[in-house]
Amino acid sequence: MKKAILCCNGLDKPVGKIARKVALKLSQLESSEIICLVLFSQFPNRYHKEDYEAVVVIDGCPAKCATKIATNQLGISKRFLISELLKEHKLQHPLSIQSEETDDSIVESLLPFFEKEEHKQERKNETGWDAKAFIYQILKHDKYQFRIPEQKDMFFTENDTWCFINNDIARIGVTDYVQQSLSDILFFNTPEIGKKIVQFDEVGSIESSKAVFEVISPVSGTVIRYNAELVDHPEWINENPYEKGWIAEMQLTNFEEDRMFLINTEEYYKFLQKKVAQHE
Amino acid sequence: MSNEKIYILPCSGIGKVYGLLSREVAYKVVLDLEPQYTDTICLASLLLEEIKEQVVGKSVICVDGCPKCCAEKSSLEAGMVVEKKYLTSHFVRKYRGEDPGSGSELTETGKKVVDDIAKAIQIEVQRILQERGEL
Amino acid sequence: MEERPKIGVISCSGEKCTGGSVARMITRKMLDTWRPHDVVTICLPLFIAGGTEERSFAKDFPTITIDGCKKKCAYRITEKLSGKVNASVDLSTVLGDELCESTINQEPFSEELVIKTKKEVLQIFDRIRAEANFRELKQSGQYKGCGCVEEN
Amino acid sequence: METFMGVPRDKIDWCPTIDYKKCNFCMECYDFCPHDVFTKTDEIKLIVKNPHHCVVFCRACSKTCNEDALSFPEKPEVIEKIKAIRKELE
Repeated sequence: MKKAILCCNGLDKPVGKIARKVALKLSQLESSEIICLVLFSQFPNRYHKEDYEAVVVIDGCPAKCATKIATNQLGISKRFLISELLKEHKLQHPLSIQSEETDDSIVESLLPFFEKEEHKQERKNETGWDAKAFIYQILKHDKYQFRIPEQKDMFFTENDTWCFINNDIARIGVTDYVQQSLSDILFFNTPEIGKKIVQFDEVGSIESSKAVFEVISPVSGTVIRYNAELVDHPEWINENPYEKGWIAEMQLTNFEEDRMFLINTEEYYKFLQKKVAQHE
Repeated sequence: MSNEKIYILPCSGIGKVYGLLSREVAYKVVLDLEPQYTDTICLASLLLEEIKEQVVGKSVICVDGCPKCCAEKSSLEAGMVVEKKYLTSHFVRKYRGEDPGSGSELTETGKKVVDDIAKAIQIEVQRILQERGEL
Repeated sequence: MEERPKIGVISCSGEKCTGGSVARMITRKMLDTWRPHDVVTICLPLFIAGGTEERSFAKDFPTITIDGCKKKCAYRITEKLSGKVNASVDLSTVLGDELCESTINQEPFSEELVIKTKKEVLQIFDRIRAEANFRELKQSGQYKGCGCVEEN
Repeated sequence: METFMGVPRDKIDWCPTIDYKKCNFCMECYDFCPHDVFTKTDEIKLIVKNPHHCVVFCRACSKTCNEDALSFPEKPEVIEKIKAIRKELE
C-alpha cells in the first residue's frame, strides 16, 4: 500500500507554485505517488480509498481546491495549507509566480512541518477506529437497551454525542439514546467540509418524522470528512450509531480545553441512567 | 413454465407505522394490483419446517419496515429467492415533514406511501413475469 | 407511577389470514387504549432476525402470545427462541378455525372481531398482571403472608 | 442537584425565548419537548415553565416552529460562562 500526495494545481498564485514544489520534494523523499488534481477530478473512479495507506493533501491558498475535490473519494488523512503554514511559522513568502530564486529556500523551510507529521502517520495505523471490534456496556431500561461503547480514547458529552480520538483526528457521532428517541432517521443533513467548529457547535443534523437533531460537536476542530453513505442510508445510524453510523471526522484544534467537558464510559452510563429514569 | 405465484412478504412490524406500511403494501399488491400472480405468507411461519418445504426456492419480494430487515433475513433463511427488497422508511422521505401515521392507522400521507411502494412492486412483478415468459 | 415490570404481549405475524390481523389489532388496542401503560411488545420475527438482546424479551417480561390460527407460530417461536410463555391465546378457539384461516378478502378484517375477543384476552392479561404483582411483592419482601402489605 | 458538565444547571442561561409577536400558539413545541420545558396556562396559552429542564445546547424545538418564534442564547457566550464557572469551582 503506497502513500499519495494530492496538491492543488496552483498556477495563478506564488503559494500554489510552492505547494507543487513541496509535493515534488516530498514524493522524492518518501517515494509516494503524486496524484494530479485535474486528472483526478475528471476520472474520480480511477482512484480508490483502499489503494492508499495515507493521502496527504497540500493546498496553496485558502480556496483549498484539493481538499474540496478529494475529500470523500479518497478520505484525507492529513491536510496542509501553504499560506497558513507560512503565516503561522512566520516564514518568508514567495515573491511572485515568475521569480524562482527564493523558492528552494522556502520549500526547505517548510519541509520539517511535513516530516514531523510522517512519524505520527505510522503510530496512527494500529489504533485506527476501524481496526478493532467495539465492546459495549448495555443499559437496560423498561424495554429499551442503550449500547455504550467501552473503548479507550472514546469520550462522551451530556448532549449524547461521542468522539473517538485518533492522534489529532476525532471521529464523532451520536449515541444510542439519540437514535432511539428520534426513532427511524430519514435524513442526514451533511456538515460543510473545511468548516471551523468550536466545541458544541453543530456538525450537520439528522432528521426523523419526530424531530430534527442538530449533531452537537463534542470537540473543536475542522470538519475534514463526513460519512457520505448516510445520505442514502440514514437508517444505518439507527442500526449502529457508533460503527457504521458515524457522522464526521474532525481535525482537532483545541482538545486540551475540550477535554474538560468530556466524560468517559462509566460517567456517561451513570448520566444516562439518571436521565432515562427521570423520563418515567 | 412454472406459473407459481410470487410471494410479497411484509415485515410484521408492530411498534411503528413502518411495519403497518409494509403490511398494507403487501395487501394492496396481493388483493388489488396483482391477485393473479402474487400471494403473501406469514413471516413467522417461515420458521416452521412444514412451511419451509412449501416455499424453498420460490421467488419473494420483501418489504421491510426497519433496518433489522426481518422479512429479508427470514426469507433467505427459509431458502427463498429474494428478487427485490424495499425499506418503507425510504419511501416516507418523499413526504418530508408529513406524518405517515402510527402503528395502528395510516394518515392520508401514509396511504400515498403505500400506493408508491405498491406501484414500484407491481413493475418489479411484471419484470419477473416477463423474464419467466409468462406475461 | 411506580416502576413495575410491564407485561409482554406478542402477536403472530398473521399476514396470510384474517385471524392474524385480529391478533395484531388486539396487540395494538392493548398498547393504545385497553392497557396503555402496562404493555410492551416486540415484532415476533425479531427473535429470528434480531440479536441476543431481543431474545431475552420473554425472560425480562411475563409474556402472553396471541395467535391468529392453530399453527400458533407466536407461541411456538417465543418458547423456542425467547423463553417460557405465561399464557397463550389461540383465536381459532374464540372465533373458530374457518374464520381465522380464511384469507383476508374472503373474510375481511373488522373491528367487531376484535371486540368479540376483548373480554377473554383482558381476563387473561389481568390474571397475568396480578400474578406478576404478587411475585414482585414477595420478592421485595413487603408481603407478609397474611394478606396485608407493609408500606415501605 | 441538577448539573450540566459539572456546573449547577440553574447557573447556566439556556432555554427557549418565545417571541409572542410571531407565535401562533400551534403548540408544536409543547407537544414535541420530552422534558416539559413548555406549559399551557389560562392567561397566556404557552409559557416556558421549566427553563432548567431544557437540555443545554439543544434547539430541537425551534426546528419544529415554522413561525421562527423560538430563540436561544448565543452558544459561544454560554460556553465561555460555563468554562468560567467550572474554573471557579475547581
